[in-house]
Amino acid sequence: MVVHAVLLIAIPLLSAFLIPLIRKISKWFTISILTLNSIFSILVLFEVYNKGMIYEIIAFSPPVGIYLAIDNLSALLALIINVFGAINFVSTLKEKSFKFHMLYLLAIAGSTGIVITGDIFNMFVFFEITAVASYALVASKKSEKAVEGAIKYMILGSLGSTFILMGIALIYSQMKSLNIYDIANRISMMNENIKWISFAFLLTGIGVEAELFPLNGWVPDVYEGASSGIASLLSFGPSKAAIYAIARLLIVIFPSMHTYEIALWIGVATLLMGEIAAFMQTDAKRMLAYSSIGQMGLILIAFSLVSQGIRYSIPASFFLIVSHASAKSSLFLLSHKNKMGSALTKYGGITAVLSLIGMPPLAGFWGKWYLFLGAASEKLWLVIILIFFSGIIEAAYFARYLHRSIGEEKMEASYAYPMAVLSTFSLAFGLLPFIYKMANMHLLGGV
Amino acid sequence: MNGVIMASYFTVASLLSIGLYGVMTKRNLMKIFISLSIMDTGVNLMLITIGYLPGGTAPIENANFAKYVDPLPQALVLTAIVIGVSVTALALVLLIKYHSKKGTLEYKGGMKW
Amino acid sequence: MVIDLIIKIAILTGYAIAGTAIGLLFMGIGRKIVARVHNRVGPPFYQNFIDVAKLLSKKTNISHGWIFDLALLFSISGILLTLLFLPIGGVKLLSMDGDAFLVLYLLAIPSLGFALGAGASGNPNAGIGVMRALVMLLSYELPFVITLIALMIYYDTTSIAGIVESQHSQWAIFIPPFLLASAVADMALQGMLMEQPFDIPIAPHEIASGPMVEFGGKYLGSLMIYKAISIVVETTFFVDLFFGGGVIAHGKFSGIVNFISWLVLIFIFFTLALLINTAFPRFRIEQAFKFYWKYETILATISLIWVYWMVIT
Amino acid sequence: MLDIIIAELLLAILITFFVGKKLAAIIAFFISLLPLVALLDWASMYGFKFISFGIEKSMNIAISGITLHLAITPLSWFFGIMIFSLFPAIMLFSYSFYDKNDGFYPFMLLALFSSFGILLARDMLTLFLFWEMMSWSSFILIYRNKDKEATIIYLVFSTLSAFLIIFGILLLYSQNNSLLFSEINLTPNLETVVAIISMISGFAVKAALMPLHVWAPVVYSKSDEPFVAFLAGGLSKLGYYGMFLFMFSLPGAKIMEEYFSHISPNYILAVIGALSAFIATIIAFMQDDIRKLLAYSSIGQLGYIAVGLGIGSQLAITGALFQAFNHAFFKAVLFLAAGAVAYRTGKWKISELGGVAYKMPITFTIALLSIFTLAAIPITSGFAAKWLLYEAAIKAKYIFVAPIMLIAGVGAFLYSFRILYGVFLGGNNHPDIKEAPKSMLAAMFVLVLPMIIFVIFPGYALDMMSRALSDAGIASIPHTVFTIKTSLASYNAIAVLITLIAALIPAFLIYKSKPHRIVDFKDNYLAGEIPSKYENISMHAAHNFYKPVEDVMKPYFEPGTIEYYKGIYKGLAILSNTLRKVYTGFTQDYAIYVAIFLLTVMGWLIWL
Amino acid sequence: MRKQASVVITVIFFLSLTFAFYQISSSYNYMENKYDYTNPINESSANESVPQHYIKDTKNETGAINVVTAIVVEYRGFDTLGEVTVLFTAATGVGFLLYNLYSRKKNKREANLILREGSKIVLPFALLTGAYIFIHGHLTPGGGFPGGSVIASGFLLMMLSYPKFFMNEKRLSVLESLAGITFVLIGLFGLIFATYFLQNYLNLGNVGYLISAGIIPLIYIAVGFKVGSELASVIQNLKEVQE
Repeated sequence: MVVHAVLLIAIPLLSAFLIPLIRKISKWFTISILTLNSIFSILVLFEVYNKGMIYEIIAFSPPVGIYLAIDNLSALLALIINVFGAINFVSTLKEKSFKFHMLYLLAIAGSTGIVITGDIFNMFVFFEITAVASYALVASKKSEKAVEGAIKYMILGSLGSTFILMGIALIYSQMKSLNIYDIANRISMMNENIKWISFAFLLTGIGVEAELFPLNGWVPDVYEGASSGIASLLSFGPSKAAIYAIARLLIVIFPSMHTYEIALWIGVATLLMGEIAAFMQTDAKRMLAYSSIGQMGLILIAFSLVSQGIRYSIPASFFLIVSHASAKSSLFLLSHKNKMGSALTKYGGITAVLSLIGMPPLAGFWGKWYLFLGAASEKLWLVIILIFFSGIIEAAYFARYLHRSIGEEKMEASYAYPMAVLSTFSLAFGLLPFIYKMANMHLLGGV
Repeated sequence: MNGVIMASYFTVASLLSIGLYGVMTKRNLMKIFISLSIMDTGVNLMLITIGYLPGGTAPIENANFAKYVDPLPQALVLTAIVIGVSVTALALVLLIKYHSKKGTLEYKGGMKW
Repeated sequence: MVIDLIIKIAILTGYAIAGTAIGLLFMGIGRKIVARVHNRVGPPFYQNFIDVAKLLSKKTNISHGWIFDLALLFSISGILLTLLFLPIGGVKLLSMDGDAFLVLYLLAIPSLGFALGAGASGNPNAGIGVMRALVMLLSYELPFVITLIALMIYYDTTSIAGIVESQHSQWAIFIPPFLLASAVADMALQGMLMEQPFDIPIAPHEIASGPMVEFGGKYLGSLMIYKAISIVVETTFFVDLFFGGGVIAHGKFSGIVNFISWLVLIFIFFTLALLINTAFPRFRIEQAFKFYWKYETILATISLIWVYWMVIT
Repeated sequence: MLDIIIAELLLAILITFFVGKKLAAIIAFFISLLPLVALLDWASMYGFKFISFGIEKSMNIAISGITLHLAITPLSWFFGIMIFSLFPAIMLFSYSFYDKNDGFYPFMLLALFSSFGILLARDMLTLFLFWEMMSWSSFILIYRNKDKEATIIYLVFSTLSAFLIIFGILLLYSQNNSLLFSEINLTPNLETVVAIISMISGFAVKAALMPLHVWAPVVYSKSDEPFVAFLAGGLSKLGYYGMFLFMFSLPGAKIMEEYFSHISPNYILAVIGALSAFIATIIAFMQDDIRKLLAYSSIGQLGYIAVGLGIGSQLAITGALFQAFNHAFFKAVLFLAAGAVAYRTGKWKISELGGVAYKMPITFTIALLSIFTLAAIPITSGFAAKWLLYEAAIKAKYIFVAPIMLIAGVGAFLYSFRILYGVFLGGNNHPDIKEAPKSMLAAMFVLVLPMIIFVIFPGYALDMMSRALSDAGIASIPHTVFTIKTSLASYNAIAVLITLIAALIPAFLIYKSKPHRIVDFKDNYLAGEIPSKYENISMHAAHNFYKPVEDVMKPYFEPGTIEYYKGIYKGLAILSNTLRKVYTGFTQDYAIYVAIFLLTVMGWLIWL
Repeated sequence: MRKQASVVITVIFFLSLTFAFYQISSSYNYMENKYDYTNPINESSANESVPQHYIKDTKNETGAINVVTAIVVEYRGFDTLGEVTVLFTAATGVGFLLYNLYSRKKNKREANLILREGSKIVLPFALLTGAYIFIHGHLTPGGGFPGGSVIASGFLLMMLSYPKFFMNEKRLSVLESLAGITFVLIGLFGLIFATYFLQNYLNLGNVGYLISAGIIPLIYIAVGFKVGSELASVIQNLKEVQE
């Protein structure tokens, strides 16, 4: 069977356009479309697993046209975004407005688009879809905090998207092309200074979405303000897509020692800042938000360790992304009431926390393990020690969090079940053997 | 280097700087969004400038002209403008919501740390 | 083979009986000496034999249950065991089968049993007494152990018999650091014998006779026997360590000579302890503890380092 | 066969997660026998044969692109026997201890499974993987008890331990490019030494060695006894197993001595061990909570093992293993006994307990035997172990280690008596309790058996240990069944035993010579006042028992180690509270950050 | 403090932008350069830059005269789909967020006569012009977006002049949806009838005539309707919350 990856985007867009016509059943329609999309994303993943990278041309072959380029990580992320999106949707079932469902679908479609597109301007467009949908979704909760968070998100996000566009313009001024692979192949022809300036603009712009320090001022407020389901969506959707976009930027377009180094230290700064700031948080969602920042830093560190070949870097980021997406989204769902009355939520929460801390055989362990191996092979002992330090802090506040969440009170089933299911993904990805082969494949045009 | 291009680049740099300055200093949320729009405009202008060719004309088949400007940036700008409009529309809605909750558009600090 | 064994058992039995007798005798003489220092007449020197016989023949004995009885069994058997593991007058007895550490730990058996019994009696005074006794044990052990280790390092053996043998040519006391060490150990001996100033665990004026408050009849009698043998054991331990077990002669009749010199030495140190006892007031338990862990330990450590320096150069 | 055992273990973990309490306990008990069966089967490689199923001695499992190498070695066999004997007994004990199945059995079995994995691991990743699995399964067991401090401190220290270990692994890996133990060549250079030290510290966390011990008293005193019995008896041994592996099986200790010519970290380890033994002992008898007392006692007793490893001579290592072996059993028994007492009385404070011995005589007897071993009363195997260590210290002329260690041994009497007096004797505060349930008694009895056996035959234990040491290239010390000989002295267990029995004869004669009358507990002499039978006065002096020593020693133990960790915590809190002020909440500031970030990245890259 | 810092940062930012533009201008290699495309997927343009390709081959490949339109709808049609979606998302978001803020107050000020009557006259022309613009997108400057905007501006005019002017929101959204669905379906038909998503499967027709350029006019009509209705609904939504 030929899998058309474009359906991953086309179907949710089509159904988002369709929803106003069928308002009454929009909930069930959305959930079935999400399920369908999840199945597609699984098919795409297997396609990538069996055949390697997928290129799917849209209308015209690049560089004059656009193509979708799906490597192992984007297949994984597409899977995560769609499958988690479907599961997480259960927690938002109480929302009656069909517009909410449209926005939800669009956010999913946009995030998927970011990761599977092979065109840098197209990526920008999908960034905007995701961002606009997220702004609206964040503000959808009827509270002052939500609006404030959304406004902050919007200001920084718009600034970021301006910078992205600026970077794209600078690249285009030199390369006369927008195709990522094409740019990557001819990057050496580029004027050095413009290359770095455009890299800086792109990194800054995408970094805002990817929650990098110090571009992440919006993160805690948004996660605190948004409702649990949306916070969960943000944690596995846009932010993961953005960090993957940075990986493409870093590894595919601008591979150089300097960019790796800069990414490494930004990653370390993000990690430390996030974890240290999370340490004294009293609000659960805010703490989780800071912890998310830290995890994003960890993922960025993993990407930046690529200079010795992808032997460790890509598997590390692969597992870290899975672990963080599944664990953090389930913890955000848990933060709805923060009570682990039933066994389901209790063990779900523990699994998530353990995966984040990096306990085997959960996905988080493999992520950290490869990360450490990569860092050790480059003899970055200082980085390793800093990661240890942040890991200990993480353990401290997560233990406190776990203790605080003890309670007899039970969460609604609409939160408890998705939460438990989401957290099991970190276990499943840690145990399934074929994942490793998946993790070890090459990035698009990457080293 | 063409004078038009130079002037255009100067405008771009000015617009971006003004916008950035506005975002960095203004407390009024409306003004911040206006600043962002200014920046957006700056980038759009920059795209156009990049595609500009001295003596070129609009890229529509025309027997009288042999020199066309780069069509791609124009297409990009079209997209960018629409995106800018959308974001602005949503921003206005958020500001309305903010105003209806707080009664002001001056941001005096809220959630922090 | 069998005859050897029988002879050995006979010797051991003899030593056990002799040890008991000597101990009781010493106690009697001790009481006399103390009385004389106090300018009293004092009881006859055989008074303790009479006491023991009287106590053991008492008709009604009050017990507080089977754990209480352990005190009797443990105190007598434990102290006898210890006695037999010490070389006496250069005769090695069983001490080749054990060493100084064993003796240190064996000394704890009777006291632990005793403490069990006292605890089982349910009398709070007994509990307090036991506590004090144990703290006292902890106190004097530290300096004592350090001097012991100094000896062990110097002679490169941990066996008491080995230490005694090594001192055939020269007693440890004549080596300068061990002079200091022996002074420390003698104060530790004072604590072991529970004489003043370290008699707070059993001081009758303080806590209604302390641990043995509930013991009567055969129990108290057995405790007296225990006390008697422990006097012999503890002074012998000291003499073995610093005076070569009193060994002065080698060759024919050396056994009897050495036995006598041993007897004289342990008597001297017992008397010394008694004299100190009469001359000093009583330490409170924490004072005793501080005394041992501060001054005594510092002195002992000096001697240990001195010895270590001598050994490595 | 081995894969079947592993599969059964995993299956049982799943099943016990869902079934009811009684069934879970029964399944857990039988499943926990499996590793023991495997170990007994493997015993044939030591020359003796109990059973023979022909279970493979090595096995490789491929998971997530990584091969886990498992194989049995003599050393892990020894540790395995020690640790896996505990599990069935603990499961037996918990049969009546718990009244519902709320996660104890599955995670206990998981801990069992991961301990099995740790012992069989032949490469560093496998070791670490199972190590972490054990960490978190025990974490969940602690978390069950809903104590805040224990939850946090255990997870933090587990993470610390994991990171120290993985740091060492990474250092070794970057040098050798292999994770297999058999392919690691240690060379005396800085990185190797740092790796070994880091790993030793990592394992020392689990081994509760000072100053990394602070989690132990908290966790031990806030968890269920059956689990703590495993924690103190088994988990801490695994920490020492790890140390042993990297110090002697891989010659880490030798490398360190080669690298540091003057004062080797090995010596420092010995000093730390001795200080740990000493300080923990002092702190132990100041405790009022019996679990805390036992926890500190554990720390102290485990310190001896560190001394043995630090001295590193054949004598010392044997002593260390012997001590580990003893400690596994007697500490497990003591915790179980404390659990049994608590099961009946519901109390932990020594000052509130008392007089239990008369109501629970079997528990008392079993506890008494273990306390004798704990206090190293001669003829018990506890004495043999400590004796070896003392001998080793004297022989190595460790003049600081030896006295500290010895006085810690004396200190053990003090807290041993504290337990005996405070819990079992003294006042009769619990007139209406019953003897512990039969399953508990059986569990404790099973665990006390090895102690009884090795009382008379320390030689057998030494046989086992010298075989365990054979692959580390350490010769066994000369011994027969009854006697142990060193170059300094010898110890003859049978002579002591026979003489003791002989000496008991006169004592028994005196005891039997006159009849005695057993009187009521309250019928005693209280400074002239005779309390009547029903007068309710406290007959218990266990409160502030060692007050004089406490008063003297307290100033020297202030502030405690935990205060320093709290200081670190406070420092971190201040850091956190300062650093997060970066997030001012003003988008203007955030925009400035964005601009600065942009310009910095730009400038940096153009500059380079 | 913040102000001074901002000034410094702005100046540095300005300078670095100037630097960047100087670099661009100094390495001015506009369109004359031949690029060696190494992309294995690339089939069409062997030795020319992308803009060159557009200018040379648009007519043959898409049948559109307006190269920008061809790029927007055909070459980079996926972008346009995204763009439409962004607008759609924003419109949805506006409707969604303002849902419970509506306050339909009656006493709104009437506009003056000139505006009222003028807008009545202008509206049909606006609609017509808009339709013209998007229908002729492939031939003349303009296209779906400008056309849609013009239509929306006509409605804006009506709203300004008649406070009670009210468009049926449901119908608007149906229109919006249908237009969007058309766009995606045209793309999907490309997948079915041709090989790729959004690929042209219709006859290119007579280049330069209205009925030509395959799917381009269709898409642009859809886009025009969509943009027009979306902007109108956004404006209406925003209007309705005014206090």
